[in-house]
Amino acid sequence: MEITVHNHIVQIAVVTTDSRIDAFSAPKLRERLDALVAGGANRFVIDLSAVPFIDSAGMAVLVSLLKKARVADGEVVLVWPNEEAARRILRLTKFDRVFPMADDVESALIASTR
Amino acid sequence: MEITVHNHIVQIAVVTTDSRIDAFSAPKLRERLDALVAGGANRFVIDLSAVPFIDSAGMAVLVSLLKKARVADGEVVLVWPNEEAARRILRLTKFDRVFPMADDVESALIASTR
Amino acid sequence: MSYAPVELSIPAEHRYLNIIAACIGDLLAREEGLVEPAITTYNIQLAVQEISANIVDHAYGAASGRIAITMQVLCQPHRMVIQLLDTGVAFNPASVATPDLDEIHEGGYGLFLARSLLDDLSYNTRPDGNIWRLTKRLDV
Amino acid sequence: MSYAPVELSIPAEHRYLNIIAACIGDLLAREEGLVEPAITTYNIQLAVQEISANIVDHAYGAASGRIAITMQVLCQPHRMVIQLLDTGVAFNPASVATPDLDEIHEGGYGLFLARSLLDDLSYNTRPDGNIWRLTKRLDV
Ligand SMILES: Nc1ncnc2c1ncn2[C@@H]1O[C@H](COP(=O)(O)OP(=O)(O)O)[C@@H](O)[C@H]1O
Ligand SMILES: Nc1ncnc2c1ncn2[C@@H]1O[C@H](COP(=O)(O)OP(=O)(O)O)[C@@H](O)[C@H]1O
Repeated sequence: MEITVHNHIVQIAVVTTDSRIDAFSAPKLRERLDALVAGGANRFVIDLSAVPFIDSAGMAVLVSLLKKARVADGEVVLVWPNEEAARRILRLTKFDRVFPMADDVESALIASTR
Repeated sequence: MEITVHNHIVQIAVVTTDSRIDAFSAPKLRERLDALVAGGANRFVIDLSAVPFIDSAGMAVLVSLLKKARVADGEVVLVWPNEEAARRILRLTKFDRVFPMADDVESALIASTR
Repeated sequence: MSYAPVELSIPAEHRYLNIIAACIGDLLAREEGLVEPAITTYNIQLAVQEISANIVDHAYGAASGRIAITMQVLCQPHRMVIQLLDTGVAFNPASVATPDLDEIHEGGYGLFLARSLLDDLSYNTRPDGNIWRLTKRLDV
Repeated sequence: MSYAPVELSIPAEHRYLNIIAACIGDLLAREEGLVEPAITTYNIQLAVQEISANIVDHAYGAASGRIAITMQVLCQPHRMVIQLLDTGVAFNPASVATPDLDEIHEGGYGLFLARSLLDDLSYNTRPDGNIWRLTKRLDV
Protein backbone atom coordinates (compact mmCIF):
# COMPACT_ATOMS: atom_id res chain seq x y z
CA MET A 1 0.00 0.00 0.00
CA GLU A 2 1.38 3.34 -1.00
CA ILE A 3 0.04 6.35 0.85
CA THR A 4 0.67 9.90 -0.23
CA VAL A 5 0.21 12.69 2.23
CA HIS A 6 0.22 16.15 0.80
CA ASN A 7 0.32 19.05 3.23
CA HIS A 8 -1.56 21.89 1.71
CA ILE A 9 -0.73 25.15 3.43
CA VAL A 10 -2.77 28.24 2.83
CA GLN A 11 -1.07 31.36 4.01
CA ILE A 12 -3.19 34.41 4.68
CA ALA A 13 -1.75 37.80 5.50
CA VAL A 14 -3.87 39.48 8.18
CA VAL A 15 -3.25 43.21 8.15
CA THR A 16 -4.49 45.21 11.12
CA THR A 17 -4.27 48.90 12.01
CA ASP A 18 -6.07 51.30 14.30
CA SER A 19 -4.94 54.41 12.43
CA ARG A 20 -6.74 56.72 10.03
CA ILE A 21 -6.25 55.52 6.46
CA ASP A 22 -6.09 58.70 4.44
CA ALA A 23 -4.09 60.51 1.77
CA PHE A 24 -1.23 60.93 4.26
CA SER A 25 -0.99 57.38 5.57
CA ALA A 26 -2.21 55.50 2.47
CA PRO A 27 1.21 55.52 0.72
CA LYS A 28 2.76 53.79 3.75
CA LEU A 29 0.02 51.16 3.74
CA ARG A 30 0.40 50.67 -0.02
CA GLU A 31 4.15 50.19 0.34
CA ARG A 32 3.68 47.60 3.05
CA LEU A 33 1.06 45.68 1.06
CA ASP A 34 3.11 45.84 -2.15
CA ALA A 35 6.03 44.32 -0.26
CA LEU A 36 3.78 41.45 0.83
CA VAL A 37 2.58 40.92 -2.76
CA ALA A 38 6.17 41.02 -4.00
CA GLY A 39 6.96 38.36 -1.40
CA GLY A 40 4.32 36.08 -2.92
CA ALA A 41 1.29 36.77 -0.73
CA ASN A 42 -2.05 36.60 -2.53
CA ARG A 43 -4.60 36.06 0.25
CA PHE A 44 -5.29 38.97 2.54
CA VAL A 45 -7.54 39.87 5.40
CA ILE A 46 -7.62 43.62 5.95
CA ASP A 47 -8.95 44.16 9.44
CA LEU A 48 -10.64 47.55 9.39
CA SER A 49 -12.48 46.98 12.67
CA ALA A 50 -10.44 49.54 14.63
CA VAL A 51 -9.93 52.00 11.77
CA PRO A 52 -11.59 55.28 12.79
CA PHE A 53 -11.57 56.92 9.34
CA ILE A 54 -10.88 55.93 5.76
CA ASP A 55 -10.91 58.27 2.77
CA SER A 56 -10.89 57.62 -0.97
CA ALA A 57 -7.08 57.51 -1.06
CA GLY A 58 -7.24 54.70 1.49
CA MET A 59 -9.97 52.96 -0.48
CA ALA A 60 -7.81 53.18 -3.62
CA VAL A 61 -5.09 51.20 -1.83
CA LEU A 62 -7.61 48.45 -1.06
CA VAL A 63 -8.73 48.31 -4.72
CA SER A 64 -5.12 48.21 -5.92
CA LEU A 65 -4.44 45.28 -3.59
CA LEU A 66 -7.59 43.47 -4.69
CA LYS A 67 -6.53 43.67 -8.34
CA LYS A 68 -3.05 42.35 -7.63
CA ALA A 69 -4.35 39.58 -5.38
CA ARG A 70 -6.92 38.39 -7.91
CA VAL A 71 -4.38 38.40 -10.74
CA ALA A 72 -2.42 36.00 -8.52
CA ASP A 73 -5.56 33.87 -7.93
CA GLY A 74 -5.91 35.26 -4.44
CA GLU A 75 -8.52 37.30 -2.59
CA VAL A 76 -8.85 40.24 -0.23
CA VAL A 77 -11.41 39.94 2.56
CA LEU A 78 -12.31 43.07 4.49
CA VAL A 79 -13.38 43.07 8.12
CA TRP A 80 -16.09 45.69 8.61
CA PRO A 81 -15.03 48.80 10.53
CA ASN A 82 -16.74 49.20 13.91
CA GLU A 83 -17.27 52.86 13.07
CA GLU A 84 -20.81 53.00 11.69
CA ALA A 85 -20.13 56.07 9.52
CA ALA A 86 -17.26 54.23 7.81
CA ARG A 87 -19.47 51.18 7.20
CA ARG A 88 -21.97 53.40 5.45
CA ILE A 89 -19.26 54.72 3.12
CA LEU A 90 -18.31 51.16 2.12
CA ARG A 91 -21.97 50.53 1.30
CA LEU A 92 -22.40 53.84 -0.52
CA THR A 93 -19.45 53.10 -2.81
CA LYS A 94 -20.60 49.46 -3.17
CA PHE A 95 -17.23 48.25 -1.92
CA ASP A 96 -19.17 45.69 0.12
CA ARG A 97 -20.36 44.09 -3.15
CA VAL A 98 -16.89 43.81 -4.65
CA PHE A 99 -14.91 42.72 -1.60
CA PRO A 100 -15.93 39.71 0.45
CA MET A 101 -16.86 41.25 3.81
CA ALA A 102 -16.58 39.65 7.25
CA ASP A 103 -17.67 40.66 10.73
CA ASP A 104 -14.41 39.70 12.40
CA VAL A 105 -10.99 38.30 11.61
CA GLU A 106 -12.01 34.75 12.45
CA SER A 107 -14.82 34.64 9.92
CA ALA A 108 -12.62 36.49 7.44
CA LEU A 109 -10.07 33.68 7.72
CA ILE A 110 -12.76 31.09 7.09
CA ALA A 111 -13.95 33.05 4.06
CA SER A 112 -10.35 33.32 2.83
CA THR A 113 -9.84 29.57 2.71
CA ARG A 114 -13.03 28.80 0.83
CA MET B 1 -35.62 44.52 77.61
CA GLU B 2 -35.72 47.59 75.49
CA ILE B 3 -33.83 47.47 72.25
CA THR B 4 -33.18 50.52 70.12
CA VAL B 5 -32.26 50.10 66.50
CA HIS B 6 -31.03 53.16 64.78
CA ASN B 7 -30.60 53.02 61.03
CA HIS B 8 -27.76 55.25 60.12
CA ILE B 9 -27.81 56.08 56.44
CA VAL B 10 -24.85 57.65 54.79
CA GLN B 11 -25.65 59.08 51.42
CA ILE B 12 -22.79 59.67 49.02
CA ALA B 13 -23.20 61.44 45.70
CA VAL B 14 -21.08 59.71 43.07
CA VAL B 15 -20.49 62.08 40.17
CA THR B 16 -19.14 60.57 36.95
CA THR B 17 -18.32 62.07 33.56
CA ASP B 18 -16.22 61.15 30.56
CA SER B 19 -16.03 64.71 29.23
CA ARG B 20 -13.26 67.29 29.29
CA ILE B 21 -13.58 69.46 32.38
CA ASP B 22 -12.41 72.87 31.23
CA ALA B 23 -13.34 76.55 31.27
CA PHE B 24 -16.25 75.79 28.93
CA SER B 25 -17.78 72.84 30.75
CA ALA B 26 -16.76 73.73 34.33
CA PRO B 27 -19.70 76.13 34.90
CA LYS B 28 -22.15 73.33 34.02
CA LEU B 29 -20.42 70.97 36.46
CA ARG B 30 -20.35 73.66 39.16
CA GLU B 31 -24.07 74.28 38.72
CA ARG B 32 -24.84 70.59 39.05
CA LEU B 33 -22.70 70.20 42.16
CA ASP B 34 -24.09 73.35 43.75
CA ALA B 35 -27.59 71.96 43.27
CA LEU B 36 -26.55 68.78 45.11
CA VAL B 37 -25.06 70.84 47.94
CA ALA B 38 -28.22 72.95 48.11
CA GLY B 39 -30.17 69.70 48.36
CA GLY B 40 -28.19 68.72 51.45
CA ALA B 41 -25.46 66.51 50.00
CA ASN B 42 -22.11 66.75 51.78
CA ARG B 43 -20.29 63.52 50.82
CA PHE B 44 -19.08 63.26 47.26
CA VAL B 45 -17.11 60.89 45.11
CA ILE B 46 -15.94 62.59 41.93
CA ASP B 47 -15.04 59.86 39.51
CA LEU B 48 -12.38 61.32 37.23
CA SER B 49 -11.32 57.93 35.85
CA ALA B 50 -12.72 58.53 32.37
CA VAL B 51 -12.01 62.27 32.23
CA PRO B 52 -9.58 62.85 29.36
CA PHE B 53 -8.58 66.41 30.30
CA ILE B 54 -9.00 68.78 33.23
CA ASP B 55 -7.79 72.38 33.36
CA SER B 56 -7.45 74.85 36.23
CA ALA B 57 -11.05 76.04 35.79
CA GLY B 58 -12.16 72.43 36.32
CA MET B 59 -9.85 72.09 39.31
CA ALA B 60 -11.34 75.27 40.80
CA VAL B 61 -14.77 73.62 40.74
CA LEU B 62 -13.39 70.70 42.74
CA VAL B 63 -11.85 73.03 45.33
CA SER B 64 -15.07 74.99 45.62
CA LEU B 65 -16.99 71.76 46.25
CA LEU B 66 -14.43 70.60 48.81
CA LYS B 67 -14.80 73.80 50.79
CA LYS B 68 -18.59 73.58 50.80
CA ALA B 69 -18.58 69.89 51.68
CA ARG B 70 -16.17 70.32 54.59
CA VAL B 71 -18.13 73.26 55.98
CA ALA B 72 -21.05 70.83 56.10
CA ASP B 73 -18.88 68.17 57.82
CA GLY B 74 -18.62 66.22 54.60
CA GLU B 75 -15.81 65.17 52.29
CA VAL B 76 -14.93 64.97 48.60
CA VAL B 77 -13.03 61.89 47.45
CA LEU B 78 -11.49 61.94 43.98
CA VAL B 79 -11.03 58.85 41.85
CA TRP B 80 -7.73 59.14 39.96
CA PRO B 81 -8.04 59.78 36.22
CA ASN B 82 -6.82 56.93 34.03
CA GLU B 83 -5.05 59.49 31.88
CA GLU B 84 -1.48 59.51 33.19
CA ALA B 85 -0.85 63.12 32.13
CA ALA B 86 -3.86 64.27 34.17
CA ARG B 87 -2.63 62.29 37.20
CA ARG B 88 0.66 64.10 37.02
CA ILE B 89 -1.12 67.47 37.10
CA LEU B 90 -2.99 66.48 40.28
CA ARG B 91 0.37 65.60 41.83
CA LEU B 92 2.09 68.76 40.54
CA THR B 93 -0.56 70.98 42.12
CA LYS B 94 -0.56 68.81 45.28
CA PHE B 95 -4.30 68.22 44.89
CA ASP B 96 -3.59 64.60 45.83
CA ARG B 97 -2.49 65.78 49.28
CA VAL B 98 -5.61 67.85 49.93
CA PHE B 99 -8.25 65.54 48.50
CA PRO B 100 -8.56 61.94 49.64
CA MET B 101 -7.70 60.00 46.48
CA ALA B 102 -8.97 56.54 45.46
CA ASP B 103 -8.15 54.15 42.66
CA ASP B 104 -11.76 53.35 41.84
CA VAL B 105 -15.29 54.22 42.88
CA GLU B 106 -15.58 51.23 45.18
CA SER B 107 -12.60 52.20 47.30
CA ALA B 108 -13.72 55.83 47.14
CA LEU B 109 -17.04 54.79 48.70
CA ILE B 110 -15.23 52.95 51.48
CA ALA B 111 -13.06 56.01 52.09
CA SER B 112 -16.16 58.22 52.14
CA THR B 113 -17.80 56.31 54.97
CA ARG B 114 -14.77 56.33 57.24
CA MET C 1 -27.44 79.41 17.20
CA SER C 2 -25.09 81.10 14.74
CA TYR C 3 -21.44 81.63 15.58
CA ALA C 4 -18.53 83.69 14.29
CA PRO C 5 -16.25 81.75 11.94
CA VAL C 6 -13.21 79.73 12.90
CA GLU C 7 -10.35 80.35 10.47
CA LEU C 8 -7.54 77.95 9.75
CA SER C 9 -4.62 78.15 7.35
CA ILE C 10 -2.38 75.15 6.67
CA PRO C 11 0.39 74.25 4.24
CA ALA C 12 -1.13 72.35 1.30
CA GLU C 13 0.34 68.99 2.32
CA HIS C 14 -1.40 65.74 3.19
CA ARG C 15 0.15 65.64 6.66
CA TYR C 16 -1.85 68.69 7.77
CA LEU C 17 -5.28 67.72 6.46
CA ASN C 18 -6.22 65.81 9.63
CA ILE C 19 -6.10 69.17 11.45
CA ILE C 20 -9.13 70.37 9.49
CA ALA C 21 -11.05 67.27 10.59
CA ALA C 22 -9.95 67.84 14.19
CA CYS C 23 -11.30 71.41 14.15
CA ILE C 24 -14.61 70.28 12.68
CA GLY C 25 -14.87 67.50 15.27
CA ASP C 26 -14.22 69.81 18.20
CA LEU C 27 -16.49 72.52 16.83
CA LEU C 28 -19.40 70.10 16.44
CA ALA C 29 -18.68 68.38 19.77
CA ARG C 30 -20.00 71.51 21.51
CA GLU C 31 -22.95 72.05 19.20
CA GLU C 32 -26.36 71.00 20.48
CA GLY C 33 -29.27 69.61 18.52
CA LEU C 34 -27.41 67.60 15.91
CA VAL C 35 -29.20 64.68 14.32
CA GLU C 36 -26.91 61.61 14.36
CA PRO C 37 -23.95 63.70 15.57
CA ALA C 38 -21.28 61.02 15.04
CA ILE C 39 -22.38 60.21 11.49
CA THR C 40 -22.89 63.85 10.55
CA THR C 41 -19.48 64.84 11.91
CA TYR C 42 -17.78 61.96 10.08
CA ASN C 43 -19.50 62.79 6.82
CA ILE C 44 -18.46 66.44 6.97
CA GLN C 45 -14.92 65.41 7.87
CA LEU C 46 -14.77 62.97 4.97
CA ALA C 47 -16.17 65.47 2.47
CA VAL C 48 -13.61 68.08 3.55
CA GLN C 49 -10.84 65.49 3.47
CA GLU C 50 -11.72 64.64 -0.14
CA ILE C 51 -11.90 68.27 -1.27
CA SER C 52 -8.69 69.25 0.51
CA ALA C 53 -6.78 66.17 -0.70
CA ASN C 54 -7.83 67.10 -4.24
CA ILE C 55 -6.50 70.61 -3.69
CA VAL C 56 -3.14 69.16 -2.61
CA ASP C 57 -3.00 66.59 -5.42
CA HIS C 58 -4.64 68.39 -8.32
CA ALA C 59 -4.86 72.16 -7.71
CA TYR C 60 -1.28 72.42 -6.41
CA GLY C 61 0.23 69.13 -7.62
CA ALA C 62 3.98 69.45 -7.28
CA ALA C 63 3.70 73.15 -6.38
CA SER C 64 3.60 74.28 -2.79
CA GLY C 65 1.02 76.62 -1.32
CA ARG C 66 -1.49 76.94 1.45
CA ILE C 67 -5.16 76.23 2.04
CA ALA C 68 -7.25 78.79 3.95
CA ILE C 69 -10.30 77.28 5.59
CA THR C 70 -13.21 79.00 7.32
CA MET C 71 -15.72 76.96 9.33
CA GLN C 72 -18.97 78.27 10.67
CA VAL C 73 -22.14 76.97 12.25
CA LEU C 74 -25.18 78.95 11.13
CA CYS C 75 -28.86 78.84 11.96
CA GLN C 76 -32.12 78.94 10.00
CA PRO C 77 -31.52 76.39 8.75
CA HIS C 78 -29.09 74.92 11.29
CA ARG C 79 -26.06 74.10 9.15
CA MET C 80 -22.30 74.02 8.92
CA VAL C 81 -20.61 75.96 6.13
CA ILE C 82 -16.96 75.36 5.31
CA GLN C 83 -15.00 77.31 2.72
CA LEU C 84 -11.62 76.25 1.35
CA LEU C 85 -9.52 78.72 -0.60
CA ASP C 86 -6.49 77.73 -2.66
CA THR C 87 -4.29 79.52 -5.18
CA GLY C 88 -3.61 76.48 -7.35
CA VAL C 89 -4.89 75.77 -10.87
CA ALA C 90 -8.56 76.25 -11.57
CA PHE C 91 -10.80 73.54 -12.99
CA ASN C 92 -14.40 72.71 -13.77
CA PRO C 93 -15.96 70.26 -11.32
CA ALA C 94 -18.95 69.84 -13.63
CA SER C 95 -16.60 67.97 -15.94
CA VAL C 96 -16.24 65.18 -13.38
CA ALA C 97 -18.89 62.50 -13.82
CA THR C 98 -20.20 60.15 -11.15
CA PRO C 99 -18.18 56.93 -11.14
CA ASP C 100 -19.93 53.75 -12.28
CA LEU C 101 -20.36 52.10 -8.89
CA ASP C 102 -20.92 48.65 -10.38
CA GLU C 103 -17.32 48.60 -11.50
CA ILE C 104 -14.49 49.02 -9.00
CA HIS C 105 -12.04 51.86 -9.57
CA GLU C 106 -8.72 52.80 -8.09
CA GLY C 107 -9.73 56.45 -7.88
CA GLY C 108 -12.43 58.86 -8.82
CA TYR C 109 -14.53 58.49 -5.65
CA GLY C 110 -13.47 61.80 -4.07
CA LEU C 111 -15.89 64.26 -5.63
CA PHE C 112 -18.64 61.65 -5.66
CA LEU C 113 -18.27 61.19 -1.90
CA ALA C 114 -18.16 64.93 -1.21
CA ARG C 115 -21.29 65.50 -3.31
CA SER C 116 -23.12 62.55 -1.75
CA LEU C 117 -22.33 63.50 1.84
CA LEU C 118 -23.07 67.23 1.63
CA ASP C 119 -26.24 69.19 1.06
CA ASP C 120 -24.46 71.63 -1.21
CA LEU C 121 -21.03 71.86 -2.82
CA SER C 122 -20.07 74.85 -4.92
CA TYR C 123 -16.83 75.90 -6.59
CA ASN C 124 -15.81 79.31 -7.88
CA THR C 125 -12.68 80.81 -9.31
CA ARG C 126 -12.05 84.29 -7.92
CA PRO C 127 -9.18 86.76 -8.32
CA ASP C 128 -7.76 85.65 -4.95
CA GLY C 129 -8.00 81.94 -5.75
CA ASN C 130 -10.37 79.00 -6.09
CA ILE C 131 -13.03 78.70 -3.47
CA TRP C 132 -14.93 75.60 -2.46
CA ARG C 133 -18.04 76.08 -0.34
CA LEU C 134 -19.42 73.05 1.49
CA THR C 135 -22.79 73.13 3.24
CA LYS C 136 -24.18 70.44 5.53
CA ARG C 137 -27.51 70.60 7.33
CA LEU C 138 -27.24 69.69 11.00
CA ASP C 139 -30.90 69.26 11.82
CA VAL C 140 -32.09 66.73 9.27
CA MET D 1 12.18 68.43 10.63
CA SER D 2 10.87 71.98 10.57
CA TYR D 3 7.49 72.79 9.11
CA ALA D 4 5.60 75.84 7.92
CA PRO D 5 3.20 77.22 10.53
CA VAL D 6 -0.42 76.29 11.01
CA GLU D 7 -2.54 79.36 11.65
CA LEU D 8 -5.83 79.42 13.50
CA SER D 9 -8.14 82.25 14.44
CA ILE D 10 -11.09 81.75 16.80
CA PRO D 11 -13.59 83.93 18.62
CA ALA D 12 -12.32 84.60 22.15
CA GLU D 13 -14.91 82.37 23.83
CA HIS D 14 -14.42 79.30 26.00
CA ARG D 15 -16.43 77.10 23.63
CA TYR D 16 -13.76 77.38 20.93
CA LEU D 17 -10.64 76.76 23.01
CA ASN D 18 -10.84 72.97 22.59
CA ILE D 19 -10.18 73.55 18.87
CA ILE D 20 -6.67 74.78 19.66
CA ALA D 21 -6.01 71.57 21.59
CA ALA D 22 -7.39 69.51 18.71
CA CYS D 23 -5.02 71.17 16.24
CA ILE D 24 -2.03 70.60 18.52
CA GLY D 25 -3.03 66.97 19.01
CA ASP D 26 -3.37 66.26 15.31
CA LEU D 27 -0.19 68.15 14.46
CA LEU D 28 1.83 66.15 16.98
CA ALA D 29 0.12 62.87 16.06
CA ARG D 30 2.08 62.93 12.80
CA GLU D 31 5.36 64.07 14.29
CA GLU D 32 8.03 61.44 14.79
CA GLY D 33 10.64 61.21 17.51
CA LEU D 34 8.63 62.61 20.42
CA VAL D 35 9.65 61.60 23.92
CA GLU D 36 6.54 60.53 25.88
CA PRO D 37 4.23 61.74 23.08
CA ALA D 38 0.96 61.40 25.04
CA ILE D 39 2.28 63.30 28.08
CA THR D 40 4.03 65.95 25.99
CA THR D 41 0.92 66.54 23.87
CA TYR D 42 -1.29 66.79 26.95
CA ASN D 43 1.07 69.22 28.66
CA ILE D 44 1.23 71.52 25.64
CA GLN D 45 -2.56 71.35 25.31
CA LEU D 46 -3.04 72.20 28.99
CA ALA D 47 -0.55 75.09 28.89
CA VAL D 48 -2.30 76.55 25.84
CA GLN D 49 -5.70 76.00 27.45
CA GLU D 50 -4.60 77.99 30.51
CA ILE D 51 -3.12 80.87 28.50
CA SER D 52 -6.09 81.06 26.14
CA ALA D 53 -8.67 80.81 28.95
CA ASN D 54 -6.87 83.71 30.66
CA ILE D 55 -7.10 85.71 27.44
CA VAL D 56 -10.85 85.10 27.34
CA ASP D 57 -11.39 85.80 31.07
CA HIS D 58 -8.85 88.53 31.79
CA ALA D 59 -7.55 90.15 28.58
CA TYR D 60 -11.01 90.44 27.02
CA GLY D 61 -13.27 89.95 30.06
CA ALA D 62 -16.74 91.03 29.02
CA ALA D 63 -15.46 92.39 25.70
CA SER D 64 -15.55 90.28 22.56
CA GLY D 65 -12.62 89.70 20.26
CA ARG D 66 -10.57 87.00 18.62
CA ILE D 67 -7.45 85.00 19.35
CA ALA D 68 -4.98 84.38 16.52
CA ILE D 69 -2.83 81.31 17.05
CA THR D 70 0.18 80.09 15.11
CA MET D 71 1.60 76.63 15.75
CA GLN D 72 4.86 75.35 14.39
CA VAL D 73 7.19 72.42 14.87
CA LEU D 74 10.85 73.44 14.53
CA CYS D 75 14.12 71.59 14.64
CA GLN D 76 17.51 72.13 16.31
CA PRO D 77 16.32 71.79 18.94
CA HIS D 78 13.20 69.79 18.08
CA ARG D 79 10.44 71.89 19.60
CA MET D 80 6.92 73.19 19.24
CA VAL D 81 6.35 76.93 19.28
CA ILE D 82 2.86 78.35 19.71
CA GLN D 83 2.02 82.05 19.59
CA LEU D 84 -1.27 83.53 20.74
CA LEU D 85 -2.18 87.08 19.79
CA ASP D 86 -5.02 89.01 21.40
CA THR D 87 -6.14 92.62 21.32
CA GLY D 88 -7.42 92.75 24.89
CA VAL D 89 -5.92 94.59 27.86
CA ALA D 90 -2.20 94.27 28.48
CA PHE D 91 -0.74 93.11 31.77
CA ASN D 92 2.49 92.09 33.45
CA PRO D 93 2.82 88.33 33.99
CA ALA D 94 5.85 88.90 36.21
CA SER D 95 3.41 90.33 38.77
CA VAL D 96 1.81 86.91 39.19
CA ALA D 97 3.52 84.89 41.91
CA THR D 98 3.62 81.11 42.20
CA PRO D 99 0.70 79.90 44.32
CA ASP D 100 1.53 78.40 47.71
CA LEU D 101 0.90 74.74 46.87
CA ASP D 102 0.57 73.71 50.50
CA GLU D 103 -2.66 75.66 50.71
CA ILE D 104 -5.55 74.89 48.40
CA HIS D 105 -6.87 77.71 46.22
CA GLU D 106 -9.92 78.17 44.07
CA GLY D 107 -7.87 79.78 41.32
CA GLY D 108 -4.42 81.04 40.50
CA TYR D 109 -3.06 77.77 39.10
CA GLY D 110 -3.24 78.79 35.41
CA LEU D 111 0.02 80.63 34.90
CA PHE D 112 1.79 78.30 37.32
CA LEU D 113 0.73 75.29 35.24
CA ALA D 114 1.70 76.94 31.94
CA ARG D 115 5.13 77.88 33.31
CA SER D 116 5.69 74.46 34.83
CA LEU D 117 4.71 72.52 31.72
CA LEU D 118 6.59 74.58 29.14
CA ASP D 119 10.28 75.14 28.50
CA ASP D 120 9.70 78.80 27.82
CA LEU D 121 6.81 81.22 28.15
CA SER D 122 7.14 84.84 27.06
CA TYR D 123 4.70 87.71 26.84
CA ASN D 124 4.99 90.95 24.90
CA THR D 125 2.74 93.87 24.20
CA ARG D 126 3.03 95.00 20.60
CA PRO D 127 1.17 97.63 18.57
CA ASP D 128 -1.00 94.88 17.06
CA GLY D 129 -1.83 93.30 20.41
CA ASN D 130 -0.49 91.13 23.21
CA ILE D 131 1.54 88.15 22.16
CA TRP D 132 2.19 85.00 24.17
CA ARG D 133 4.94 82.71 22.91
CA LEU D 134 5.02 79.15 24.26
CA THR D 135 7.94 76.84 23.60
CA LYS D 136 8.07 73.13 24.40
CA ARG D 137 10.99 70.81 23.62
CA LEU D 138 9.88 67.59 21.95
CA ASP D 139 13.07 65.58 22.31
CA VAL D 140 13.79 65.72 26.03
N1 LIG E 1 -9.20 70.96 -6.76
C1 LIG E 1 -9.00 70.43 -7.98
N2 LIG E 1 -8.25 71.09 -8.89
C2 LIG E 1 -8.05 70.57 -10.09
N3 LIG E 1 -8.55 69.39 -10.49
C3 LIG E 1 -9.30 68.68 -9.65
C4 LIG E 1 -9.57 69.16 -8.36
N4 LIG E 1 -10.35 68.26 -7.72
C5 LIG E 1 -10.56 67.27 -8.59
N5 LIG E 1 -9.94 67.50 -9.77
C6 LIG E 1 -9.99 66.62 -10.96
O1 LIG E 1 -11.15 65.81 -10.88
C7 LIG E 1 -10.79 64.43 -10.93
C8 LIG E 1 -11.72 63.60 -10.08
O2 LIG E 1 -11.52 63.90 -8.71
P1 LIG E 1 -11.97 62.84 -7.62
O3 LIG E 1 -13.39 62.49 -7.84
O4 LIG E 1 -11.66 63.40 -6.28
O5 LIG E 1 -11.09 61.56 -7.86
P2 LIG E 1 -9.49 61.36 -7.80
O6 LIG E 1 -8.92 62.51 -7.04
O7 LIG E 1 -9.36 60.06 -7.09
O8 LIG E 1 -9.05 61.30 -9.24
C9 LIG E 1 -9.34 64.38 -10.51
O9 LIG E 1 -8.67 63.26 -11.03
C10 LIG E 1 -8.80 65.68 -11.05
O10 LIG E 1 -8.45 65.54 -12.40
N1 LIG F 1 -3.97 87.40 29.54
C1 LIG F 1 -4.15 88.08 30.68
N2 LIG F 1 -4.51 89.36 30.64
C2 LIG F 1 -4.69 90.06 31.77
N3 LIG F 1 -4.53 89.54 33.01
C3 LIG F 1 -4.17 88.26 33.11
C4 LIG F 1 -3.96 87.46 31.97
N4 LIG F 1 -3.60 86.23 32.37
C5 LIG F 1 -3.59 86.26 33.70
N5 LIG F 1 -3.93 87.47 34.18
C6 LIG F 1 -4.00 87.88 35.61
O1 LIG F 1 -3.18 87.00 36.35
C7 LIG F 1 -3.94 86.35 37.38
C8 LIG F 1 -3.45 84.93 37.59
O2 LIG F 1 -3.75 84.12 36.48
P1 LIG F 1 -3.82 82.54 36.64
O3 LIG F 1 -2.56 82.07 37.27
O4 LIG F 1 -4.12 81.95 35.32
O5 LIG F 1 -5.00 82.26 37.64
P2 LIG F 1 -6.56 82.60 37.50
O6 LIG F 1 -6.86 82.88 36.08
O7 LIG F 1 -7.21 81.36 38.02
O8 LIG F 1 -6.78 83.79 38.40
C9 LIG F 1 -5.38 86.45 36.91
O9 LIG F 1 -6.28 86.40 37.98
C10 LIG F 1 -5.39 87.78 36.19
O10 LIG F 1 -5.54 88.82 37.10
